[in-house]
Amino acid sequence: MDSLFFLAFAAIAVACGINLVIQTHPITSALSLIGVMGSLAVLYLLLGAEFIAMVQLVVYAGAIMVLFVFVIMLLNAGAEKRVARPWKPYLVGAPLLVIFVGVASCILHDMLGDSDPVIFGSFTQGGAREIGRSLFTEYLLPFEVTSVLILIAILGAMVLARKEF
Amino acid sequence: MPPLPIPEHPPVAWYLILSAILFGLGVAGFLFRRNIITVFMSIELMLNAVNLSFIAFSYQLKQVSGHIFTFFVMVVAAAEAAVGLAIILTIYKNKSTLEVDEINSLNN
Amino acid sequence: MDFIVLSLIKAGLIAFVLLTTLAYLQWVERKVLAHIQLRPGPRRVGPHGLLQPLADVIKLLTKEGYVPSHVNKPFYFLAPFLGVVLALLAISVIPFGPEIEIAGVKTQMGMTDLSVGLLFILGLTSVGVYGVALGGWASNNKYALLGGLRSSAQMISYELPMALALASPLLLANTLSFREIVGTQEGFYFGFLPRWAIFQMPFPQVVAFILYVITAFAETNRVPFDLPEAENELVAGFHTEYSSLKFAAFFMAEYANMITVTSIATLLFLGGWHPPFPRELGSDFIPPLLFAAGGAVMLFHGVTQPRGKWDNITLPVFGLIFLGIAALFAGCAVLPMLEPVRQILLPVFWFAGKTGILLFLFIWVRGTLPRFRYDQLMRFAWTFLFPVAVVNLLATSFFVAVFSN
Amino acid sequence: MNENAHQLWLIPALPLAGALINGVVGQMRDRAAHAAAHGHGHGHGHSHSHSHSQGHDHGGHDSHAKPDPLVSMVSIGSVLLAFLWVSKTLIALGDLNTAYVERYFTWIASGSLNVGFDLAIDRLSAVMLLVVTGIGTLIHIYATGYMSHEKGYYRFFCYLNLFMFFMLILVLGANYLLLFIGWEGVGLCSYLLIGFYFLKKSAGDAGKKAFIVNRVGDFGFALAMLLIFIHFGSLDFGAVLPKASGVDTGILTAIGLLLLVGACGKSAQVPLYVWLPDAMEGPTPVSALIHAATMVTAGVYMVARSFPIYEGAPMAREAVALIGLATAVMAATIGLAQNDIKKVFAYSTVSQLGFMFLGLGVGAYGAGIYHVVTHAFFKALLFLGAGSVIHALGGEQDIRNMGGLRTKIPWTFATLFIAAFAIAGFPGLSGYYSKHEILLAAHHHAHWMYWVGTITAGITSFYVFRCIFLTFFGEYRGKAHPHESPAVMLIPLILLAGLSIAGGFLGIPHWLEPFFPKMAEGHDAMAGNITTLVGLGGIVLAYLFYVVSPGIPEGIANSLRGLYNLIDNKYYVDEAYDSAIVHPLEHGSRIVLWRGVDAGFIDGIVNGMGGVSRSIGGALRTLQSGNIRSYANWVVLGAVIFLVMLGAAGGAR
Repeated sequence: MDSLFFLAFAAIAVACGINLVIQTHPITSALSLIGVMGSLAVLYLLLGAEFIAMVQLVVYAGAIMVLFVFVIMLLNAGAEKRVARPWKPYLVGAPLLVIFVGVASCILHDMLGDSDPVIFGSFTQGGAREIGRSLFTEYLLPFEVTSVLILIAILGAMVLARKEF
Repeated sequence: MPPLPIPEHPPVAWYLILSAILFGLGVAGFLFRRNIITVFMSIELMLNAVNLSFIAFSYQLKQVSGHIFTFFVMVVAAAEAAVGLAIILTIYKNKSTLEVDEINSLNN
Repeated sequence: MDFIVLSLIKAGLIAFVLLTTLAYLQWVERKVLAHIQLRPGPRRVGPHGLLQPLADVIKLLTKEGYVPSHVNKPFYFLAPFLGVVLALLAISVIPFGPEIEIAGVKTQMGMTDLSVGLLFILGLTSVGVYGVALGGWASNNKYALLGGLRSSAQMISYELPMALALASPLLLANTLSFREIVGTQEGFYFGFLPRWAIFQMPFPQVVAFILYVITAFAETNRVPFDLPEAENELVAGFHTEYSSLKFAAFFMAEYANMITVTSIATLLFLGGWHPPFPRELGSDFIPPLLFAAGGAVMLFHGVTQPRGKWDNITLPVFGLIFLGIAALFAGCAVLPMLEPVRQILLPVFWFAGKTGILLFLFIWVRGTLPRFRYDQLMRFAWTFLFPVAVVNLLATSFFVAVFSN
Repeated sequence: MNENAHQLWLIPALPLAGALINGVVGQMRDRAAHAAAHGHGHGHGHSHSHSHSQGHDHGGHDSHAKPDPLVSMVSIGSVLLAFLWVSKTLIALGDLNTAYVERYFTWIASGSLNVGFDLAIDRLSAVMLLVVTGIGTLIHIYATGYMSHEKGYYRFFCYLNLFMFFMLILVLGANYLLLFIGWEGVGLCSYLLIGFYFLKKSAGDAGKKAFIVNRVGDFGFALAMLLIFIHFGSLDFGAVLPKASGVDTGILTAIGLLLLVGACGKSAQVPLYVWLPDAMEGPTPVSALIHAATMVTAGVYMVARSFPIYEGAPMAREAVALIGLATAVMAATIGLAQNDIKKVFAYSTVSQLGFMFLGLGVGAYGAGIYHVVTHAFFKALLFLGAGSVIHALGGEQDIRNMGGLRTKIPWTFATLFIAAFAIAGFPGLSGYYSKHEILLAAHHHAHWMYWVGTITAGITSFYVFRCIFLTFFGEYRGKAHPHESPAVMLIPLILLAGLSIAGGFLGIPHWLEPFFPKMAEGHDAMAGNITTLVGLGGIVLAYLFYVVSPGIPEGIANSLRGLYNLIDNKYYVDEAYDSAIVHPLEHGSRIVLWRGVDAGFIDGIVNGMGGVSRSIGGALRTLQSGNIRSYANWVVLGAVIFLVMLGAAGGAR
C-alpha cells in the first residue's frame, strides 16, 4: 500500500519534473513544478513530516510559485524563441549532465546499503509542536538570522522594484 | 491478495533515488533552458529535491533536524524568489528579453 | 475495509448536502440581495423560486460549452477544474460535530481530522489562487488577464493578515487540529459566557475575528474585494471567456470557498458546534422555538393571506414540515430516549446556524458596500490589516505567556 | 542588617535618571515648545528677554528660548536628592573606620578577572562625595540662571547630570575598573560640555583637544590597571591596596608612574595641562563644576586613593611632587600675563592642582585632599563670580575692558573678593589652612620645594588680585551696561563665599587623619609666617601695580620684554607640542608611513598582486563570457568534481 502510494506520487513527481525541463513555455514549467511540489508534499506526509508537508503547500506552492506565475503573467513571457543553433547548449551541457548523474548514481549506489522501510505513521516527530520546540530552542539563532535575511530580502526586492531603474 | 512484487513499505533509499532523479532533472533544466524564469524554477526544483533527501534522512535517523533544515531552505527560497524575481523584472524592463543567452552585459 | 466503506458513505453524504447547500446558497443570495434592493427576486420557478437552482443547473449543463479560439486550451480547461477541486477538498477536513456512535460504529462528523488541519486549509486556499490566475491567463484576454493578476496579488497580500489572525486563537488552543480547537472552546465562564475564542481568557480574540472575517472576504473575492471580477472595469474579470459548465465550476468554487471560510471562522472563533449558552439555561429549546415560529408564520400566511398562486398549498406544507422539525428538536430536548438523535442534531444545528449567520453577513455586505479601488485594497492590507494582526498576535502571545501557567 | 542596607546605588542613579529625563522628556518638550513658538509668532517672551538680551560667553544665544522649568527642577532636584542621600548615608554610617562596601552584581567575569559592580564609601570618598554633590547642587542652581537664555537648555542639563552620574561612579567605585568607567565618563561629558557651543569652531576644537590629551593619560591609566591586575590578580581596592607593601618596589614604581600619567591627563599637570585653559570655551558653570571643582581633582583623588602604592614607591612619589611643583610654578607665571578672566582662573586652577600634587608627593595626602575641598569652594566661587561678571557685561571676558565694577555689581564683587582672599591664603580663610599644610609638609620634605612653592603662592595671590583689581577697581573701560545677576545666581555665590570663609574650620584634616599614614611631626612656625607674608605681599604688590600706579606693570613688561613674551605666550608650550609632536607626526606619517610603507611596501604588494592577478585574469577572462549558461556549466562542473572527490574519499559514511 505504502509502496504503491510512493510509486504513484514519485511517478507524478518525475513526470512533472521532466515536463518542467522539456516544455518551452514557462507557465507550463511553472505548473509542472507545482505538480512536483504537490506530490512531494504527499511524500513528506508518507515520511511523517506533516508540518513540512503543509508548509511545502503554503510556502512553496502557495506563495513562491504564485509569485513565479504572477511574474510570468505580468511579463507575458511566451515560449522560448527558436534560435539558429538550438543544439549548442547541449554540446557542453549534455556530457556534463551525464557525468554528473553517472557519478552521483555511482556514489548513491555505493552508499545505499540497507535502509529502513518507511512505514506510514511510524515517525511521529514531524508535527508542528515538535518542530516548533526544536526551532525555538536548539535552532533559535538560525531562526532569528533567517528572519533578518527575509527582512533584507524584502528591502532588496523593494529597492529593485522601484521605478527608477 | 497476491504478494506484490515490490516490498510492502518503500525503503528510505527509494526516496533518495527519487531525490537524485529530481535533482538531475533540475540540473538539466538549469543547463538547457533558455528562459531565465525556467532556469530559476529549475533551481527551485533542485532545492526541492534536496529537501526531500533531508526529510528522508530525518526519517532514517529518527530525528527532527532534517525538518528544520528543510524549513530553513524553504524560508531562504522564499527570500531568494522575492529578490530573484525582482531582478528578473528589472532585467526585463531594461532589456525586454528573458533569454539567458541575450543577457550578457557582464561580457568583458 | 470498514474505514473505506464508512468514508465513502460519509463522502457521499457530505457531497450531497454540500452541493445542495451550494445551489441553495445561490438562491438565498439572490433572494436576500433582491430584498435588500426592494425587489422580489426569483419567484417564477417553483414556489418563491425555490426550484430556481435546479433550473440554473439544468441551464448550465445544457448550454453550449463555447471555447474561444484564441485560448490556451489545456489551461483553459484545467483552471475551473482546479478551482472547484481545491475548494471542495478543503471542506473534507472540516468537522461539523463531535464524535458520534451510530449502530455501534464510532465515527466523526466530518470527513477526516488532520492533526494539521488548519495548515492544510491554509495550504489549499493558497494553492486555490491558481484556478483564478490560470483561468485569467489562459483566456488570452486582457480583462481576464488583469483579473487573474489582481486575484493573485490580492490573495497573496491578504493571506498574510489572515494567517496571522488565525494564529492568535491557535495560541489559545495550542493545537492545529480543528476538533481539538473546538474542544478547547467548550464550557462557560460564570455559567453563561461561552469559552469561545472571541471571549476566551486571557485575551479575547475579537480583533482577530474581525480581521479574519475581513480577509476572508478578500480571499473569496467577495464584495468589497471583488476586484478580480469587477464588472464595470473588467467585463467579468477572470471568467470573462468562460461559459456553461466551466463557468458553473468557478461559481461553485466561490461558494464552496465561502462555506469553507465561514466554517473556519465558526470553528476557530465561535466555538464550533457548542451552543452559545448552557443546556441548563435552555439552549436545547432554541431550535424547536425557531422552527416552530417559522412554521407557524408560514402556516398563518399560507392559510390567511396567500400572495401567489400556489401559496395556499406550499406555505402550509412547508409550515407543517417546519413544525415537524420543531417537534423533533423539542423531543430531543425533553425525551431521554432520543439522546442519540440529539447528539447528532444539535451540534449540526449550532454549527450550521453560526455558519449560516456568517454567510448571511457575506451576502448582506455584498448588498451594502461598494468596491475598493485597487490601490486602496493593497494599502488596506499592508498598512492596516497586517500591522494590526501583528500587534494582536504579539499581544495574544504576551498574555498567553504571562497568564497561561 | 541586610547586605546593601544603604542603597548606595541611588546616589549615582539619581543624576542618571535626571539625565535621562532631561534627555528624553526635555527634548520632547523643547521640540513642542519650538513648534508652538513658530505657530504663535514671536509675541511672547520679548518683554522678558529684552532686559537680558546679551549673548553670554559665546554664540548659541537665543532670545526666544525660555528655560524649561521641568528641566531645571529635574536637574537640580536629582542632584540635591543625591546630596541629601549622601548626607543621610554618611550620618547613618557614622565613623567610617573601615570602608563600607555594597556589592550588586558581577560585572565582568573572564578567566581570573572578576570585576563586580561594587560601590564603596570610606573617609576619603565621603569627603569627595560631599564636595561633588554639594557643590554640584549649588552650580546646578547657578546654571539654571546662567543658561536660561541659551539654546539647548535641556541638552546642557542632560550632560551636566550625566557628568554628575559618572563623577559619583568614579568616587564610589570600589575597584579600578569602575573608577576608570567614571573617569572616562566624566571625560566624555567634559568633551560634550566644552563643545557645548558646537557651532563655534574654537569650542569644538577645544573639546577635541581635551579629549585627545586625556587619551594620553588614559593610556597610562589603562596600562597601570593591567599591571595591577597582573601583579595583584584583582582590581578591587580592598584586595589590591592592603597588599601593596608586599610587592616589589620596581613594580610599584611602574604602576605609580603610569597612574601618575593618567592623573596628569585628567588633572591637567605638566606636561598634559594644555587642554584645561582651552576648556574654558565651555559655559562658565561647566568650568566651575568640571574644570575647577570636581573632575580635574579626579587625578588627585586617584593618587590619594592609591597611596599605599606610592608609599611603597618613593621614586614615583617624588615624581608626583616634582610634577606638581613644576605645574604650580609654570601655570602661576603664565597666569601673570593672561587677560581673559576665565583664562586667569584656569591657569590658577592648574597651578592649584599642582599644589595638590605637591602635597600628595611630599606625603601629605590629607593636606592634598583638604586642598581639593577648599579649592573646590573658592575656585568654584571664582568661576561662578567670573561667570556673573561675564553675565553682567553681556559676554565680555577681557579684563582690560572691565574696571570699576565694584559699585555696579556689589554682590558679585564681594563674593569674588572673598574667594580671591581665600586663594591668596589670607589668614583665617579656607585656602590659608590647606595651602599652609601642603607647604609645611613640603618644607619638611625638602626645603627648596617649600621655597619654590611659597614664591608660587605669592605669584598666585599677585595675579589673582591683579585680575580682581583690574575688574572691579579703577574706571570702567567697557561699553556694555553692567547689571547685577539674578538671585538664583547670587545665592550660590553667597553660599560658596560662606564655605570659602568657613572651609578651614570644617575639620576635614582631622576626619582624614586616620585614613592616611601619619606625617612626621615638627612644624616650623617660621615657615608658616613666611608663607603668610608672601601671600599678603602679593596682594599688596598687585594693589600697588594696578590700583595705585597702573603704569608700573607696563614698564616692567617693557624692560623684561623677553621674559614677558615668554610668559605671554605660555612658554610656547602649545607651539612646542606642535613642532615636537604634531608636525613630526604629520611629517613622519607622510614620509615614512605614506611614501615608504604605504606607497612602497604595501602598495608594492598590492600592485604586485594586482599584476599577478591581472595576468591570471587575462588567462581566465575568456571564461567570463558574460553568458549565464556557461556559468551554469561551470557550476555543474564544480559539482561533478566535488562528487568525484567525495566518491574517491569513500562516500559520506
